[in-house]
Amino acid sequence: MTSPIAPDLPATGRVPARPRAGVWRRLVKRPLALIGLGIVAVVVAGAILAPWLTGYDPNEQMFDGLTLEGAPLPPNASFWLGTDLLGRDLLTRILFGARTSLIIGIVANGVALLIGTLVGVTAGYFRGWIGGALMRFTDLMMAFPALLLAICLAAVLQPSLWIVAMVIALVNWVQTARVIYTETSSLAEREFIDAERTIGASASRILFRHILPHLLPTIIVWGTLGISTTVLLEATLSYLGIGVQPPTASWGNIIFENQTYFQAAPWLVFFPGAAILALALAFNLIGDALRDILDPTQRGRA
Amino acid sequence: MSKGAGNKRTGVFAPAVSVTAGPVLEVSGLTVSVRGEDGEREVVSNLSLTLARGETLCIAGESGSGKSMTALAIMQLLPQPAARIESGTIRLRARDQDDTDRGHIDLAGLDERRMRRIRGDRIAMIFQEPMTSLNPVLSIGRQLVESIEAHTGLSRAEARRRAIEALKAVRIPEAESRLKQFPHELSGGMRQRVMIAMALALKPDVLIADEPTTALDVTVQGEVLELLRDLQREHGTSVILITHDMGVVAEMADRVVIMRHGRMVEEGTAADIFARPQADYTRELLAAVPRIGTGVGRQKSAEQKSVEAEMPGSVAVVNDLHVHFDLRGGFFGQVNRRVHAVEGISFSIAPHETLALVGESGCGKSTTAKALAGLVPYHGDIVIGGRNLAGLGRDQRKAVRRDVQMIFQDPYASLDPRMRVGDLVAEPLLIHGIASKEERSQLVAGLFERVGLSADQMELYPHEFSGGQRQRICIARALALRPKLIIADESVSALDVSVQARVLDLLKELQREFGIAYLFISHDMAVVENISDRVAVMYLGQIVEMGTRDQVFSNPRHPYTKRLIEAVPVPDPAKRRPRFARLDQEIPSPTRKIGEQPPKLALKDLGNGHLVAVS
Amino acid sequence: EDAVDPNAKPGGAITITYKDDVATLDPAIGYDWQNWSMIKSLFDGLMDYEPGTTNLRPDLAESYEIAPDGKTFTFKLRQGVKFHNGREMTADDVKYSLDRVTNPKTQSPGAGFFGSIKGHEDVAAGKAESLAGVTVVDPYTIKFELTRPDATFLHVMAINFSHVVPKEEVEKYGADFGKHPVGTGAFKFAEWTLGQRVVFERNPDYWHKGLPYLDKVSFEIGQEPIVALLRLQKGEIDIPGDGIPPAKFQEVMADPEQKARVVEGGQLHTGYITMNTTMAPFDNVKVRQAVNMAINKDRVVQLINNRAVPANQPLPPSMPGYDKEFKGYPYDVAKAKALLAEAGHPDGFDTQLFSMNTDPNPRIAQAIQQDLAAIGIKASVQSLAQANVIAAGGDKAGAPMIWSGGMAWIADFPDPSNFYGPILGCAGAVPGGWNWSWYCNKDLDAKAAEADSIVDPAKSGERAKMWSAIYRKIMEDAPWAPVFNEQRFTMKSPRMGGADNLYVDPVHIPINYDNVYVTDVQ
Amino acid sequence: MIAYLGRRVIQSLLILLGVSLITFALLYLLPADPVQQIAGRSATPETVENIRRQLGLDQPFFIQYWHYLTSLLSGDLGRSYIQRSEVTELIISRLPASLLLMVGAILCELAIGLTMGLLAAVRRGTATDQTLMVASFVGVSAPQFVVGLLLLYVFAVRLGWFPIGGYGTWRHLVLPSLTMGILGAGWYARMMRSSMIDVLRQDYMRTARAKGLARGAIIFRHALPNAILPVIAMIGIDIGIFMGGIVVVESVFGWPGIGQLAWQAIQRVDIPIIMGVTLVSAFAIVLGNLLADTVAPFIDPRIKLR
Ligand SMILES: Nc1ncnc2c1ncn2[C@@H]1O[C@H](COP(=O)(O)OP(=O)(O)OP(=O)(O)O)[C@@H](O)[C@H]1O
Ligand SMILES: Nc1ncnc2c1ncn2[C@@H]1O[C@H](COP(=O)(O)OP(=O)(O)OP(=O)(O)O)[C@@H](O)[C@H]1O
Ligand SMILES: [Mg+2]
Ligand SMILES: [Mg+2]
Repeated sequence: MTSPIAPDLPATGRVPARPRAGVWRRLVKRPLALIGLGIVAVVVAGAILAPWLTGYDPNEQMFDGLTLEGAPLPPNASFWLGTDLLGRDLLTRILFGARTSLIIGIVANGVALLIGTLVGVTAGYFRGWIGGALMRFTDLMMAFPALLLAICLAAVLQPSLWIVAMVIALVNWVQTARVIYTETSSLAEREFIDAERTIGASASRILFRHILPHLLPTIIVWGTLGISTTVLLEATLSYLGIGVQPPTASWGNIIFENQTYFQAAPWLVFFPGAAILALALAFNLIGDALRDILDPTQRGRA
Repeated sequence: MSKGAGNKRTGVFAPAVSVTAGPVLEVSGLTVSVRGEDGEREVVSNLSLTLARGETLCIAGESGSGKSMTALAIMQLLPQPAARIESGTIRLRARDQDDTDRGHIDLAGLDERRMRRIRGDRIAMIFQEPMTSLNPVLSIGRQLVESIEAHTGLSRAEARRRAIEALKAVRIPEAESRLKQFPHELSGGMRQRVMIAMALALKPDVLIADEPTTALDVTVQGEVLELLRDLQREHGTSVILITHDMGVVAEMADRVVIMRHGRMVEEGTAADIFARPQADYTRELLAAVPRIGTGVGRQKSAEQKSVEAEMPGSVAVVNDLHVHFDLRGGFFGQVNRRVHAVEGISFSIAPHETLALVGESGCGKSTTAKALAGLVPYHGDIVIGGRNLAGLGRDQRKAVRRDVQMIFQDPYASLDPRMRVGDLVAEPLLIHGIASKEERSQLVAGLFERVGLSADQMELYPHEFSGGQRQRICIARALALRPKLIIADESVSALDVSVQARVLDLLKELQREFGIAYLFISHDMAVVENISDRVAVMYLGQIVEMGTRDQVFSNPRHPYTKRLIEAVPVPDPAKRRPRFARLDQEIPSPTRKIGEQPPKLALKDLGNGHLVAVS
Repeated sequence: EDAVDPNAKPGGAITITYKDDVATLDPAIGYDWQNWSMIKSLFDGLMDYEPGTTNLRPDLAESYEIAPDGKTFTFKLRQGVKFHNGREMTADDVKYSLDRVTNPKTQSPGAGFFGSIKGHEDVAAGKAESLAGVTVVDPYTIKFELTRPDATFLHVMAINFSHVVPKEEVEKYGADFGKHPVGTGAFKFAEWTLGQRVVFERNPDYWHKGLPYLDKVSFEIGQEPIVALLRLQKGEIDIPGDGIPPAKFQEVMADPEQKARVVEGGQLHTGYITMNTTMAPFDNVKVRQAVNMAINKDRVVQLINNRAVPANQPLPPSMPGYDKEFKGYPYDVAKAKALLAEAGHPDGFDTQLFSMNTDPNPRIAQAIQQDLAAIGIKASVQSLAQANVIAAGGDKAGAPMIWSGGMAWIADFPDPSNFYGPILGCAGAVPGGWNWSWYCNKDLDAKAAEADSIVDPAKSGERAKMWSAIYRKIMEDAPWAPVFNEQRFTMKSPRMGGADNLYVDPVHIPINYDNVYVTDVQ
Repeated sequence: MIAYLGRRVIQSLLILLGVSLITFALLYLLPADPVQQIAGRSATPETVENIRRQLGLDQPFFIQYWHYLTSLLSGDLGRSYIQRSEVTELIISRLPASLLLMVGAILCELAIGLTMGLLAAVRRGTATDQTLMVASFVGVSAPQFVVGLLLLYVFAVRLGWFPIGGYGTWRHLVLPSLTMGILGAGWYARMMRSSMIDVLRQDYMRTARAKGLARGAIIFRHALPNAILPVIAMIGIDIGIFMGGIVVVESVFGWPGIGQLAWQAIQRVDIPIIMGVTLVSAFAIVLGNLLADTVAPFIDPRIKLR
């Protein structure tokens, strides 16, 4: 071949025609990852199909859902997971609550992770004033009481799911940014980054193609742990009035509303808690498997 | 090393100088396989070898032939989870106290706890990658002392003394204060010497040295080899020496094993192998060995000269280059000392020219290279293709950078471990927008073939290659852009001689075809003689002698140059030297207090551009 | 004077817990659930109530006289009453205390109660330092002149804000007097570890011989109600000041031993929904009436474990003026729908229901929400922190509906007027005010003033009737939907003694410290 | 080092200034009116206006902020609207308890989290690893209120090993620290496992094994210091996270810390207290980060203070 600029020095070689096994194909070969994917699928399906899965309305306060003294019912034949303090079916509420909690745990948490990673990577790689300014801004955000911001927003804005998602994204990126920053600044010192510079790689290429993949384990850890914390944080924010408002259910607010009753009516805390745990664990299983798959030195591990 | 240091050892091991019958180590039928993306692959097949007490066995052979894997298998340190021993036994002769009645221990089946007692104490190993083998957060003193403490009952102070001795033995300057330093504060060669000191400190029965001197300059290499011999003489240590350098093989080996494709192709005494090689591969290998003094003179063809005439001026001009590193110390961490890594050097490289930069470890060769590649801040002028690097904008600098490519000293550290090597080699093309996707992969496949790798390996990751193979990947990457200047920092030192010869030929060929200039950094004087047009000898950050190859090699004028040339081992067992010359003066250090300037050497022209420092 | 309980043994100490901090013990400032009755034990006013009842009686005053025009009150002070610092209390102290509480610099939330005293306006405006209408006749006589007849004046003389403080101590501690209170009360202040504990000691010089029984009362602060109950069950404390937490109520009532220690009583409390009468569609009385008929009050009461009784009028049953005959609006969904249709909203409308965010208020709001939905009103619940709800209510365009739970605290004093002025009268219908229905009926304001001018105690029955009529009229206009009157459930440790009504004292909440005792002292 | 610290201190002061300005502005914009809270239900409009004037809340924003800032510089945090006492005094009386809890919680979570992470990394892929993973997620997902009450119920009410809430001796400290620590421990365990796995496959770990060192020495001397670096950075961050959790834990255990103070102040728009607590916690966070950054080079000599 004779491209004028191309180095036509080496005889063009025979290119091996071997397809790369896709990440997805390797993922589904792992039993643990499969379990994780299964749980996520069940939760998503439950959220989407919620109206058809149980015979109840999530917000209907049923007369037979409470004892005469006003106590909720434990799990029984007609209410599989029991009822809540207003006599509503807990299973139905958990299914509908999945919609809110998935948006928070995945979208809001994801956006926070994204912002945190971008800020951390940029600040860690560009030393000069950009990095300094970004990190000082991060420090400011970290030192600033997020709850206060939430309360003020609550008072100013119309409460809605998307606002609480935005607030969570807004306050949760900070920690990620700092951790990613620390790691990026040590990665930036590695020799292979020098090597990339000498071939003229642009900063964005170095950041996204060479530094980011090395941050994956950290991102996975923060991302999966973030699911639980954001889902619970949503409840706090909703309590302060900036999130979903009653009677809309979310896993976090089911727990939050009922946590003082955990002795009198443990099912009200246990089931939504288990749902959060399962979701976070599922993502962790997937994340762990991904981490192994994307880490070439771990190939060969079953 | 002080004599009799071994007697102080409180362990039960009393050095028996007489060679008792029977091998110390016996490997039979060893097969090692690694699991890759597509199934298992044997990298060592049915290998058998024996090692007698006090013997030096050299393993040489093609890069990637499984030499390191064999060594790691003996240590039970194969990379996890990919590699495993498929079959075979590795038998180490037992000492009295070992709880076995058969007189030997099979390492292949040993549990980790008992293996631990053997590692370091009975079998020590020096690893191939010096940059990454030391723990970055522990001082080298700590790392030395702990291994001594782990296997002897010595007190901390005693162990420390022993550690200092070991450092002195590998000729680390200011050994005592070095104990407090951390690995990243040492040059590549120094780190390698620390590794050697660590292995030697315990005087093991068997020492496995995987390319122990690759990163060292010839003078230090000589000392290290001498040290190995001392150890052998005094303690009857058996040594497995893995090396590409046939000169080292000739100097050291009692017996030689030649490997290729995971199999042993030939075994014999050193004299036999060199004199009467049986296998074709061995013959090929020996033929490829560069020999000093026999380097074919490179007559410049008329054609080349005309190209030069067409392109007047130099590819790169370096004028009064200084690179300093500030060291912080004291309680408040203020700058109190400064490493004068490069102290005012000037040279120029013309198109079609190869300038070799030689000098001992730590003299500033890599630093010079990095300054040229724009990776460290410097003072002075660097002019590339007529443009001074200082005062260039970003885009211009990117354009200039395309013309200068660098092959790093440590191939592993300079490859992104998470990228496939095919993508890594294609990356420069991609960045500079050369060729379409399919064309690119064809080009890369072609590059792979040119450096002696198969196109199939494009799909693998850096860690799946042997040291030499990685080096070739780096070379392929640097060639991809067809730059005007390639800086090659110890680029062929990790290659076996046959591949080395092929790569050197390739480099020369490219130079002929495209007029690429090289800044070739090496301490292998034979290779330097083979490839270079001009040679610059560096010492403590300054150039002490510079001239054409012939001027420097046939008429070395500076004492340091002379010593370098003398120290080169000759690849002929018959010409083996009884002892390497020891340096008697302290090894100088480029580190000085703030404000203290190193003396500036003036260069005198002896005629025809042969410059020599006069002090 | 109260009789001394023959069964009571003096001595002993009790512990009471609270969740929230005790802010200040300055009687001119303290206005919290926690410090209200603590102040009552440290300080005294001219008037007080018989323990466990709402019956007024003189306290620091020995007797009083009301001029026939109802505008002059003369109090004769008890002699020999001493402040905790040993000095005798005189009429000068009473005057000083009232001058102080009305002075804007004091920033007293209670200054408004004294609006009927002559000269109040000048003091409030900062033009005078002293109330012109308060005169010290002699050290044991004090005379009040009012600008209008005020039937509530004797009650005002019983609330904390008019309690007597010694000038020298106030000046000594300045703004920190609230942390070093000195009064004439049954207990004297002993110790305050900020955020942890407040301790009172028996005042040996208390003018009422034989009282108090207890040597020491400790208040532990910052205790979660659930944990407080656990501690009570373990016998570590005597009274959980915040009551039995809803989460534990059933558990307690299911256990006969614990149930026996629960004292139930009424309290001066009404839970109601306000509807903003200036905001469409609640500016239409039919809509407001429809809301009144739509609420299933029994269900709401069931939700809070039957700890309340359904309400049909603003006044709680134990308040004078409560109209037993009045039936209010029945729970009638069909009729409510019809009313809505008449008002032009056959398909209902969208609105917002504000509520405070502490349990059980969001739950109650949701129950109301469901009831409203049944007649087509789609109310979105805004469950917010107290401060935000109060702010929304005080803004004319802020909140269409508010559920009052958690914020409309018990009456300041047991008089029907107390439920009118700030929360239903025109005076409260101002920005930042507490009349969240923005209901302003000038007629009723006049009627209220008329009722309050009936000062003669003999005519109190007549006055109560007048108030009943006022509240009846209010219910016709239906700015509120009264939902329930909360019952009080106080729980005590087994060793606590004293009449049950001391534990549900309508004025001393949670208990009357001065008159209870412990049974396990030797 | 001195220059570095000096620069960082100045930066920290600027951060604190920024925090104070933003907080003050947010509180100013807050539609809840503190005066309405102070004045109470029976206040007349004149009373409300009087109080507003007394507190200087009728002034324009920047004047108010300027007054706040100038008195702040003389160490005066103002006087609480609701509690009516010096904010400085209130905070000082509660700060020791919060600091103690923080120290206890950090110790707990480090002890639990690092052990779990270390064990999981070393036993990677085994049942131990899986169990620890689930445990760490339970710790992170469990609401602190429930965890606290559960611990209280089991260890204080049932077993009687610890007091039922309160403050004073070390026995009072155990359960609250544990409650806070369990959440953090989950994070630390995951972080630790992740970075430990990374470190375990470095070349220098092979060197350490080749020297025949004992397993303990390999893990604790060679792997741990390398793996702990990201964890150190985490401790700085943690202080911020604490400020969120401290409210719940302090209230469950009746712990007289600034969390409870802050919560009550927020409920009632007690601006001077909110400002004071915000500044104190911002100061703690800034200090924590500074400390983490300063300590890092002592653990990893490659890191230079910048
Ligand atoms: N972790 C790994 N996973 C998969 N393959 C590997 C791995 N490490 C090495 N290999 C392969 O094993 C083979 C033998 O490698 P080894 O390191 O023993 O070569 P060597 O003889 O030491 O070569 P050199 O002289 O270049 O160091 C090579 O083909 C290499 O590609
Ligand atoms: N980042 C750094 N900080 C401090 N000193 C450094 C740094 N990099 C290199 N040095 C010092 O600079 C000197 C020159 O190092 P350089 O790496 O250039 O040596 P070299 O000639 O390439 O040696 P070798 O053959 O061993 O690779 C050495 O003394 C080294 O310790
Ligand atoms: Mg090798
Ligand atoms: Mg070098």
